[in-house]
Amino acid sequence: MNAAASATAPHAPDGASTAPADAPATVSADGPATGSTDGPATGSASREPVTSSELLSVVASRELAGRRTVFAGIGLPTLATALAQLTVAPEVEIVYESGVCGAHPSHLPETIADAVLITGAEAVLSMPALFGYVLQGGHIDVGFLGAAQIDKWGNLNSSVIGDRWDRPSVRLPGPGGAMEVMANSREVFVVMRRHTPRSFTAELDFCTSPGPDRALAEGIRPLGAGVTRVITDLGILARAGVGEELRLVATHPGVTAEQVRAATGWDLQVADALATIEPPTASELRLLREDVDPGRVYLR
Amino acid sequence: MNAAASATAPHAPDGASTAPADAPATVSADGPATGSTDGPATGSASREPVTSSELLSVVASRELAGRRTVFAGIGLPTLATALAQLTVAPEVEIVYESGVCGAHPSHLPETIADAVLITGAEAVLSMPALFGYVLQGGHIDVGFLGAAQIDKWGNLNSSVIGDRWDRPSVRLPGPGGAMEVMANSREVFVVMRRHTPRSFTAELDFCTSPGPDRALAEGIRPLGAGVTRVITDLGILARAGVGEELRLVATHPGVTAEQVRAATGWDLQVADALATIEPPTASELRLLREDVDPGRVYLR
Amino acid sequence: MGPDDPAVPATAPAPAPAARPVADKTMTMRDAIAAFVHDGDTVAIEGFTHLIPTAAGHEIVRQGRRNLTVVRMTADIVVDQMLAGGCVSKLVSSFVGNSSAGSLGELRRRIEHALPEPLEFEEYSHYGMVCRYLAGAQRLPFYPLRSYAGSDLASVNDGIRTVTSPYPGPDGQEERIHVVPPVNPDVTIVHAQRADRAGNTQIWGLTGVQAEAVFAARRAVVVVEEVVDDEVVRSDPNRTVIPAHAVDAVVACPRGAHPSFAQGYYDRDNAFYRSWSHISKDPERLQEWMQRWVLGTRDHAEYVAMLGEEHWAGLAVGDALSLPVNYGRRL
Amino acid sequence: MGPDDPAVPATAPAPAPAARPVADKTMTMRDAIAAFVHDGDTVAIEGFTHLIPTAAGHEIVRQGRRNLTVVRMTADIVVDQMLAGGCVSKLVSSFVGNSSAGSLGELRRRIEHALPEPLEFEEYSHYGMVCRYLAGAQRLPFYPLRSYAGSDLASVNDGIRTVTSPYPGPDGQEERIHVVPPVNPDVTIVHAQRADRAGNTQIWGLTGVQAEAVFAARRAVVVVEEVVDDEVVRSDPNRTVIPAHAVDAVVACPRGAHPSFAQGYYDRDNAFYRSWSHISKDPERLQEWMQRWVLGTRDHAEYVAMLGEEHWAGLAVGDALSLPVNYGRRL
Repeated sequence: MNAAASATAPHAPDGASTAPADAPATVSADGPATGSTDGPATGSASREPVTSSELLSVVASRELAGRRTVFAGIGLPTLATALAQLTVAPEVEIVYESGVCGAHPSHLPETIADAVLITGAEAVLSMPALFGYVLQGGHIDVGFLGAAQIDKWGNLNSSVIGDRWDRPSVRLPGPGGAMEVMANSREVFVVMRRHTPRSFTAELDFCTSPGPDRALAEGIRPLGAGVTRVITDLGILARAGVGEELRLVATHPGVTAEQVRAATGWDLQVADALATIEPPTASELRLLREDVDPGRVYLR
Repeated sequence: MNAAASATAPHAPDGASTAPADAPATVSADGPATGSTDGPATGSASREPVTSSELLSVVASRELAGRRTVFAGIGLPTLATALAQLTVAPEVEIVYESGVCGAHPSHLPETIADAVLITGAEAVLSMPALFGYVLQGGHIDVGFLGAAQIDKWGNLNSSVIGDRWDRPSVRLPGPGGAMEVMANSREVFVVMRRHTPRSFTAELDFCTSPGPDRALAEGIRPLGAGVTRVITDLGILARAGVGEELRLVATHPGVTAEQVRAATGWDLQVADALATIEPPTASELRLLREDVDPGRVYLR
Repeated sequence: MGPDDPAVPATAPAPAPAARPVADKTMTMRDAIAAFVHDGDTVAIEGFTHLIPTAAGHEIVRQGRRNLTVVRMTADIVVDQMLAGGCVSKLVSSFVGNSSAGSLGELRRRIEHALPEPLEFEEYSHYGMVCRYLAGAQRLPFYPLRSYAGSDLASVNDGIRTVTSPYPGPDGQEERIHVVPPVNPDVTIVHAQRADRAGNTQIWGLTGVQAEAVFAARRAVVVVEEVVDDEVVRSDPNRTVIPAHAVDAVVACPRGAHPSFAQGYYDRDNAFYRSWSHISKDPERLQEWMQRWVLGTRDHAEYVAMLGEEHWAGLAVGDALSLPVNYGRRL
Repeated sequence: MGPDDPAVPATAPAPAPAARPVADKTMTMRDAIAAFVHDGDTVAIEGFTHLIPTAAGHEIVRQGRRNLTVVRMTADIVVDQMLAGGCVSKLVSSFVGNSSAGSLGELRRRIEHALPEPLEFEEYSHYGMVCRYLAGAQRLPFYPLRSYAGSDLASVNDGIRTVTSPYPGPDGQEERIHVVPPVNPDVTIVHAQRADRAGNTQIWGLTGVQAEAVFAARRAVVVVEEVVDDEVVRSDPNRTVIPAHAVDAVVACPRGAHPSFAQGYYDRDNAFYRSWSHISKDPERLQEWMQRWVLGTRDHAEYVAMLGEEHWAGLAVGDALSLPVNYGRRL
């Protein structure tokens, strides 16, 4: 908890594992959810066309409304969280896997362990404290993860491509802390730059970071809801929690449901009220380009 | 390990739980073990009669020869260790239950948490590190303990006097960290100011801190040998480890084995080669009175 | 590295995003206790000899809380006072005594004679308590430790159990180890030297089990000698023992750890510790003391004033400053 | 407290006992690796992105150690170099990659193609590795954690098992939890900003799992940017992450963490990280690199010199000093 207003809500885990069932905050079906009154990007700072990185950052940032603690890596999740701090979630805090809480960097960080994240930070925790007390302790609202493959239950593969774990065709970096983020965050957002049937697959080559459905099949209930949002270059998939598949709930302007289904390796369900994602507003783009990443380190 | 010379000896636990079987270092049977060539106290600083506290401190200090890490409370164990640093064990280090390692206090500390132990110390550890990594991790050679009652196996009671734990006639402070010191130190020294049948008892009212024999009866083998030395106002009891009773191995000058047996609540075994404890030397007394505790805070 | 390696364009330094707004969690002691400590709650009060949150305990007495379960490794003077205040029906502890200075009169009457009423007591060893906080902080169902084998404590405390390791022991045989259950207090109260308004809490000297006790709790109140500017905390992030997101209230209460000490702020009042055994031995005298020093004071500032400046001068400490370390700045 | 309480004579301040002699554990890197790393040993090398003991890894390569089991959470460039040096037959890790900058060529060849020979690989998650060190440091037979349920990792790693809690779960039913076994390396090597000659080691910025890795080990080598006077360490005992009694050797090796960084000393060499994916992709180029920068240098000082002052100037950092805290002095 980092807001006085939340003083009456428990901050320790209490076994609840349901994700908010509300619709993504970024879609235009029910009008813009960002509270912004300006229209699509037209301002001077936003004359350049919107890049894919910008699009994904903006869409992800809107999904952080109401969240307080985010476990994120460097790159799009950091941009999204920084933008959310300036728009829909002023008090949201990033906790980095390296142990940094409340960073106030002088420069845009290049890694989760960048020296500029440490100097001027509010706290730096050891690994046992970070993983044990903060993450497993249940203090993270949203964990951001990426993966080489995702299936319809939100299970993730970041280990190997190929049939055999011990002799893969491609050895990927492996679990890192992703398994812990999945098991212990209230919910997980996945950002995938390219929505393809190879990455959105019916069957993972290897399940590195299982969602709660797989855990429950072993009789173990994790804290969180698993993946609740997948944000891609085509649209947004969502699920509320245990027992639900990822469904297509929104597409970017000009993208059809059939396009997304064709780019998905399983028989993707589509929400009845499929929405169109509101494009980045001029204000969002200005903040992203001028305040968050003016050097265009990650917006390339 | 805090000496370069010991670099080849493992410092992590390896399951060994035998205590040194050598005789106490303080007895005169085989000549003085302190290497001191001066005789009994006769110097100017040592004209006053030897007090019981001084006697116990000196005897305990000699037992620390060859030891490196001591887990000790304030009082006689601290005096004994400080004297040992000046005599038989120059590199011995006290680790305090409060988490202080390598203290360099400006004043004699009054508690294990005294502010003067912290200022200028080499390290201050959290409780999880102190109890988990240092103590349970197996880094302590000798733990000093006291108790209200001790039995012939070196089991200790510091909880209650009376038949019922939940309605005792006297409620004592309880286990504190004594149980952990007993289970995890290589060996334990007990200093008892008064050797009486009530405290040296055939049956404890309550076993707070069990020696390894009781643990083994439950099928669990602790790291250490349990109590290997009991130093009292009458003499020294010793045992080598699992399966052995405490035996009387030495008495203070003028004390007979029968006196000690009469002051002991069980049928105390007496070593064949019962020794007489060498009285404090002039050098030991001078160091104790002039360097270790000149304010006579604990030597009263 | 070196001219033969492919050059990668250096990323240009970029100004950081604007600082996010900081939540202000500062409250008065009265408001914090009113908001976060309720009748029947499980209240952890930690601080191992150092930084004992006495002033918070006194405010709990002033507000007349009842039926509390107090969790505290070293149940010492503040617990005896809360018992005397009638606040506590159950105690979970590993050491019940007035430090090394003597006895706790009220506690002993409650346990030895059930006077004025029985006290439910759950006893662990120090490390057992540490492990309960560790399990609570880490959301574990149990925590293993190498204590309790052969101890009578396990026979009077059903919370102490065993687990068989799924790995063979050093001798190739099955290995059993004792475990303790997690503790998740409704609220943990700790005292610290300083925090910022958001709750980033810095402690030096003995840090005990404070971080674990806070992380194990549903809510946490941090009482501090001083609330400092954000920049003070941020000049040394490794000094932050408890991060803001684990803290619900920050209470400025100078000298609030008396008679214990705050490293670098004031020394331990050893004379008071010694006197407590006498005060608490006689129930009437104890109640007079409570009336005068706790119920008779509006808040801790009054208690501090009543002790008098001369008394505080005797506990004053000089300076021994840490040498700075360089966190570095990107050029 | 107050005039109505029994006065207890204040104990007179007494000078402290003479300081005990301090063991000097400083050694050269060459001597430390020769003494503490042997063929076939299990060697933990920790440092999470920050303070990676690269220079120690290079010296292991120079001395031609063989059949090592390397334990390291983030198996990154230093591991790829030790693999290329032919030192490693088994790897225990939770992340095998060149940070976020790309791939480890040698590691991928070993795993994907068994070239030039197979690599035994034991894989855990980050927290699984942390817990293995925690179990090792605490001499526990296992450590429980809430990971692995439903993961395929458990099916390819027999070390990941489950235990049934002896307490009922939140739903009143039996609760199972995964556990990992302890790791007790023959030697742990870490890099730190500074230590005193006895081994009291101070780290700031990211402290990772260094303390646990050291306490879990049979022996420990601490490599530091500088060996400092005892007084520097003692001015701030809370900064000591590893106490002397857990350390066997102290090696002064400035810039020994390159290409990683030492907070306050030098910055991360991001360009080198990016270049490594290219260097290591081609086995011949990799061996040339090893020949030139590791086998072709006598020690780390030569490696540092070969990089050149201009290179180091690009990694220089400015000052951002911590504000001091007062530890207090008895008056």
